[in-house]
Amino acid sequence: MSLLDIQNLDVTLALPNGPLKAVRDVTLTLEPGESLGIVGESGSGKSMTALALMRLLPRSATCEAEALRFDGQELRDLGDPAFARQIAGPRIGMIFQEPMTSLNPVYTIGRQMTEATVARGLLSEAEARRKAIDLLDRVGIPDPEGRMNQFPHQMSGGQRQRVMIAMTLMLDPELLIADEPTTALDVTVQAQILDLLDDLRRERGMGLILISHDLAVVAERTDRVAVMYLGEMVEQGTAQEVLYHPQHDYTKALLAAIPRLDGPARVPAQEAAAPEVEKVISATNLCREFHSRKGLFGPKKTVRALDDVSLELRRGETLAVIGESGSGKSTLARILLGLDLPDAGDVRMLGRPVLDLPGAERASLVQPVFQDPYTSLNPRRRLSEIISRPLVLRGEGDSASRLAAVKDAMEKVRLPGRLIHAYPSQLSGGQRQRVAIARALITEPEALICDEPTSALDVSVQAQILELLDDLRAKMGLTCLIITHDMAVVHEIADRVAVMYQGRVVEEGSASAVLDHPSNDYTARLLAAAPRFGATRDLEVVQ
Amino acid sequence: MQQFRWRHLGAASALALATAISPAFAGPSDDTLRAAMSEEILNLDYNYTTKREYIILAQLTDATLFNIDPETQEVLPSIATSYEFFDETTLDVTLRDDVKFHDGSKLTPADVAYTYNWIKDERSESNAAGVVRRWLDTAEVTGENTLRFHLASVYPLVIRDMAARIMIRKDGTYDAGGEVDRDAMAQDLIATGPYKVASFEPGTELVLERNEDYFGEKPAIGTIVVRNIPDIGTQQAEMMSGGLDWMFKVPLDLAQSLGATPLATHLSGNDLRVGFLVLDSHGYTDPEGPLTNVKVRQAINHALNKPEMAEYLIGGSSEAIHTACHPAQFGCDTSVTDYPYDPEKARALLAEAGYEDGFTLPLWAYRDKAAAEAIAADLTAVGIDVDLRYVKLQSLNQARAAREIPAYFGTWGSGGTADTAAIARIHFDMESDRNMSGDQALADEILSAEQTVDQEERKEIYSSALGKIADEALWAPLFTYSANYLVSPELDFPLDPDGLPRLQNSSWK
Amino acid sequence: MSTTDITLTAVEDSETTPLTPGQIFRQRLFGHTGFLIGASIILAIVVVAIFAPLIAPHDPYVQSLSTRMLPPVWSEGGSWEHLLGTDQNGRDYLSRLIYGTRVSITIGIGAATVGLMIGVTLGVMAGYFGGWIDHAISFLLTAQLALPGLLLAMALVFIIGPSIWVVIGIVGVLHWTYYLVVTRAATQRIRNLDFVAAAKASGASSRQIIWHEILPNLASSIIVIFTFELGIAILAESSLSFLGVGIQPPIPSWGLMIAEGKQAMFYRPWLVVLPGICLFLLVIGANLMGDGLRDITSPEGRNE
Amino acid sequence: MLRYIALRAALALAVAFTVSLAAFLLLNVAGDPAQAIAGEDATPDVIEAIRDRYGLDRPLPVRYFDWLGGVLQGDFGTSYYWHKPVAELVADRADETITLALSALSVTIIIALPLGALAALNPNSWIDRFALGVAVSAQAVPNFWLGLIMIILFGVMMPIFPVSGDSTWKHFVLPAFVLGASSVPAVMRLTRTGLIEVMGADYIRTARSKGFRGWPLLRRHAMRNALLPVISVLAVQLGQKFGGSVITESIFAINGLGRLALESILGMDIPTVQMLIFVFAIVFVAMNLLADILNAALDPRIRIG
Repeated sequence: MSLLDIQNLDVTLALPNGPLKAVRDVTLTLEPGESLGIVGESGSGKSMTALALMRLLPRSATCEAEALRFDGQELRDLGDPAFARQIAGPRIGMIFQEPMTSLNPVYTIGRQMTEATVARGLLSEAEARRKAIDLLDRVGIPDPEGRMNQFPHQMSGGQRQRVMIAMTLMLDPELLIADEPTTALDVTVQAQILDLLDDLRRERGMGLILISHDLAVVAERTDRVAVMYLGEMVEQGTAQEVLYHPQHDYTKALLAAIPRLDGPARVPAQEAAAPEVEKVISATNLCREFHSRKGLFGPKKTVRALDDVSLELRRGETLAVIGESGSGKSTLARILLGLDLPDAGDVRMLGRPVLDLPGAERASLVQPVFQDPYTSLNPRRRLSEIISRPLVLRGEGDSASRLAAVKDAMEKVRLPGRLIHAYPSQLSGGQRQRVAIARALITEPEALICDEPTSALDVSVQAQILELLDDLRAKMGLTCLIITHDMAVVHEIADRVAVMYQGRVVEEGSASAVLDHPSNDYTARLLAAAPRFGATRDLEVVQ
Repeated sequence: MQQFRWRHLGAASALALATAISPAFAGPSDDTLRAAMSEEILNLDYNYTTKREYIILAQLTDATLFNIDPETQEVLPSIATSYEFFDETTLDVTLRDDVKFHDGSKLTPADVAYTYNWIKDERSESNAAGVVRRWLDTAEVTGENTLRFHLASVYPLVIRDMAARIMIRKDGTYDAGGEVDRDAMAQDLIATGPYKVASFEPGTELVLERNEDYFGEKPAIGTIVVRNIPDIGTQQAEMMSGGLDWMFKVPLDLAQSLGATPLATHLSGNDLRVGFLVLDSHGYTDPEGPLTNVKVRQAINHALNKPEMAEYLIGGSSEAIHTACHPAQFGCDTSVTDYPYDPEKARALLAEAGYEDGFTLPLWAYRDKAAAEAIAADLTAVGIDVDLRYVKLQSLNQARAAREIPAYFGTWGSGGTADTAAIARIHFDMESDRNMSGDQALADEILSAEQTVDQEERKEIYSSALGKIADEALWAPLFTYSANYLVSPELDFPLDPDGLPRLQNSSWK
Repeated sequence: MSTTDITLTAVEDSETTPLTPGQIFRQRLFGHTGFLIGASIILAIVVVAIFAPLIAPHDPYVQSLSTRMLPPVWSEGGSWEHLLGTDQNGRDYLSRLIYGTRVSITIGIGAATVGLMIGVTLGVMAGYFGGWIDHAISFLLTAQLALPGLLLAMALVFIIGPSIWVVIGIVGVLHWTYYLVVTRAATQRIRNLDFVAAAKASGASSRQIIWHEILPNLASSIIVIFTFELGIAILAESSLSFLGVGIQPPIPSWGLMIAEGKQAMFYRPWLVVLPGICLFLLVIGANLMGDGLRDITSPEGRNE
Repeated sequence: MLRYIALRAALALAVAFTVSLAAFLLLNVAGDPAQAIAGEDATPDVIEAIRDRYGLDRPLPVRYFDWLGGVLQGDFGTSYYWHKPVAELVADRADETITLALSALSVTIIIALPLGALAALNPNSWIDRFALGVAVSAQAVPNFWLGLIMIILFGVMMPIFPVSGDSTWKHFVLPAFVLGASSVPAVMRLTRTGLIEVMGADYIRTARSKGFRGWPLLRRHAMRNALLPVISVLAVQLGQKFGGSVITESIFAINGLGRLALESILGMDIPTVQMLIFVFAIVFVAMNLLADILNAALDPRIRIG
């Protein structure tokens, strides 16, 4: 008898402008101890399915199903209090995407871990505390005893996710649902959490549902994979079947869109980087420190964001800067753009120090493209105003010439003309990022500095944007500096790469050299965490 | 939890709603008269205060050398039995021998001499200093219960001042041991009057008890409690719920309405206070201004419907006046020119003066808002566009001192003295900023009326001076005030013609 | 990189483009009952204020002392001549109430605008530049809250003289703190967003950024505060007039009318109750509008 | 911690001195103190007597620095009316204002917190509409008008409560209600939005996934987070209420700091006004500091950082 048996599940959301069927006729089964991956882009209804099972849907949502059986018991017969007492927690556990906000900020870890078991009278206070410490140790939290009376904000994202897992295991559930558990974490931490989940599943013979938007990551770690698109279950099968001979066109397109290390290599722009090639931007011995106060009354704390960083961006090349959160790559980008001043060292654009460049002139040399499409465009302005703003600031041309320039830029970034008077709130994430690029190009800058331009986008949309950047670079001879945390993206588009770790450049060189035989072990760990489709799951780290 | 501790403290007090209490009944049952005053009572020593409330309290706590009969204006004996002018500038006074202070000590001529000499002394800074310095040289004890006053100049109102202004204190009260303490009697007053201070909480409540060994006729009521209640609305509520027996300075409408109910009786006695407009005839604010033209001033007088204002806005015994003094004051000659209410004549006069389409007149006022608005409306009706500036008293006085005011609605109570000198001098003396006519001859004439003791001569001087004021229309006299009181039905409170409330004469019905 | 034949962009270009923010705003505006009630009350009062001379049965300034303090028509002694009776100077009470709308509305709008000018400028300056400017402005904020409004009002009325403009100025100067606090926080949030960094990168000066990028995004929250301040300013004027340092007679102001009626409130309660109800209606209208606007402009909206 | 408090204390003093200087200038401009003290029927010589008794004829800077010198030695001068040290005057009247402030605050809490919580827990229900109705109408009622109506209703028609004075606790019921009611809307709205926000937070979803529902969920997880913003607003409002409400205290004849402020301003009692402003500034800043400390006590993110 299957652990979980969902037949024809429908979830409809009552939105202001009419009802929306988020989940359409989904059928799903899971055997005890089996792990199932559910993959889909945002809006595909993958999370809704899990929330429907756990009765955590928002107030305005309604859900019907022919069958919702768990371990043979029909869940729909249970009233809400009965479901809360018997199922939610002891039988089915769930962990969520945002570790930063999933723990109650005002209570200690210890209290949040033990309260469920003690409230249900399963364990006494002391027993619960001992169990919590064991579980924390099992999930890899150093000094679990000390952590018990710490608060969530004193731990990193990865540690908090581990605490979430330990907390759910306190009630020994038979099924664990993980809703995009690692999306918000760094690549290296991501791998560790997924491995931990897999080990715990085998150890406890627990069912596991792993929901993610990243097909590659899921396929490597689950027995079966289901692909969802616009609320429907378009494909279901073993990981091997789905990865190597997908049936549904959407799955094929999805697979093609994922950047991967073993994909076709990039044709380098020009092999021989002649020494006298012009340096568009050169930065030497940059240092930058930030001072922050720990708490209202705590002592001052200084963080060294950049520690003696030197870097050059040569005309026509695409330089990738890779590093995890806290490596200082964004601070570097802001300094190169002239938005922030370094404590030490200097930045030169085409040989001239950035300090003496007036704003308007600097704008024609370098332009930014930012990560989050939702905050990079002024919500109160129309597209035409946004894209033409740099020209207005430079006082160049009149309204007619500017309109023409806007239309031209929109074509370059493949945006439909009719959107010229639209507002950002009417565009999708991908379209907004294209507007940001159009804005950057309108002044024909020498170089573009893109701070993680695609990491906030869905995989399919990311592929289009990377392809667009590559075309523009080829057609306009554009020089690009792209900041990313994904080695596969580096492989696909970069000529040269610089690896940053804790404010220092630990490795620099041509993309092919660094990717094939990394000299620094941090780079190696980054490479290992990036997905490779060719190999099977038991891939060793190339040393 | 810790931070909610102070919440429980407050909750207890707010939650107990149920118990109904019966209001503490004043009145005959406990022989206590509860009076309300909106002004805060802060200092019991009338030598160092001026406000009307303090005059009323001084009637209860203090006795003076003489008393003036409010009906006949005749001098009556009080602490002093008799007086005699040895010559024009020497006055001999004989005292009673049985007057005791509230602390039981016997009053001696030395106390009286000390009090007068102290007030005259530079160091006193007493509010009564101005009055005493005008006529006193020195006071000396001449016998076991007689003393002699050496006067610096001839002054007709010496006895009147002694009766109304100077309160007798024990010898050495203010400068015992050489160290000056002007507030010696502010809180625990020791005086000779019919009531003595039982307890005093400044700004809240004053309790007076009958002085059993008072030399004069003992008052009927045993205890008087004076409560400070600033808000007239709240005073009404207390009166209606029986918490009060006596209210004064009551607005007319309120007095009439509450008086009509069985809860209180409305009494209205006359008051020496008069209301008037002072016009800048000299042209301090604008040398060629309209007010310098007598016709304009006369037009203003004609424009004002004084009888209606007196009857409807002030009510009680208030009546329209045309003299720069209160008709009940000695020397106030009511035969001077009058400008009866005649808007047509007012417009004609304005036209003659060349102001057919009128002019703007900033008019300042600090009390009786209804009357001020009525004046403004009457003037507007004849074409004078009034910019009414209704401000606090001190702001008006400051602006007047800075000569910024062309016309203001003023009132004067003459401190209860029924003599034209008490109003004429201050308003027409050359140094006073209330004098907007700047007429030196008029000032000298008025001053001369205070330098002779011959009442007939004083009368003639005042008639000619007041005649000139009326002819020149330096003022626009308006009306006399009426004092409105609200008393509890059980209280019998006699009213005197000089408008001064004498609580000591009240009794239960 | 091989591009598959299925162009995924098809998902992107769906024909039905969603509504513009303006359309959404209007749609939710007319759907919000609270806002509609409030707006209709305010509209009615503004109409009364504008057409006061036509509506009012008598000239509010004409006095007749002989017919003063008449009760309203429904209680004995009242006459149809003066529907709501007459005041202390015999002026028609209903006309004064009607003309009172003019005072309250002008003061409400005027003071709220003055407050807006001061509060928003300081708020944006403090939020955008931070540093010592922020400290100086928060010092000013604390000092303003500590200074009793009554004192300022009394002094200004005396120095400049009592006109409606002075009262508007006083009430405005006393009520800019709410604007400051909200705009400062919003500016600090917007200042760190990427589109401001992009504008800076394209050479925009601070002034241009504030004017072009930040202020438009503050517009909705400023409108919400303005409607609330409208109510607060009207109450403030009535309190000042109640204490005698606000509107000067003979101009009819509801606060002043309550103060004048206070003395005879036990026998002629309508002198206090009627202006109170007018004040209450006007301010509740402004508050309902403010609440409605806030629900509509706040991202999650009220019904989610 | 101490550094932070020292900074706040310095701010309080700086504000107190600036505002007292402003008040000194405003008062002297708005009228002549000697005239105010002398009263209506004072003859010029009486006014002169008062003027030199209090040294009011000296130039403004001299008078201010003379006062300032006194303050530095802790002597705030004597009141022109009460003839006793101002510090003593303020101290006597402080207890009435504190009692009024605390009971007004408890009225606000008793009405606003439950109403706000109920409105948040069942949005768009009749309770929610009712709560909004109360907030909107309470905000629209002029303070002084409510006071008068209370006097008419409870003072005279149904004499349950005394109408004026401040001797027994019963005297504080009506004024506390009037003063408390005026701050109900702000606190209720804050509680409501605070609780709605918290109920939508991720950690509440986590708690629900562990089987917590209804009251235990509210008590164990939502309550403390939702109360954080409310606590600081209440502390600031208490600060304002300690300043005494000018109107409520004069209508109900409560001998508090509010009424003292009104009378000393109208009566030009300059030393009292300056002392009051000093007290208001310091109390106000102290209440803000208390709000910060309470927040730190309740929220580890602020305390430990």
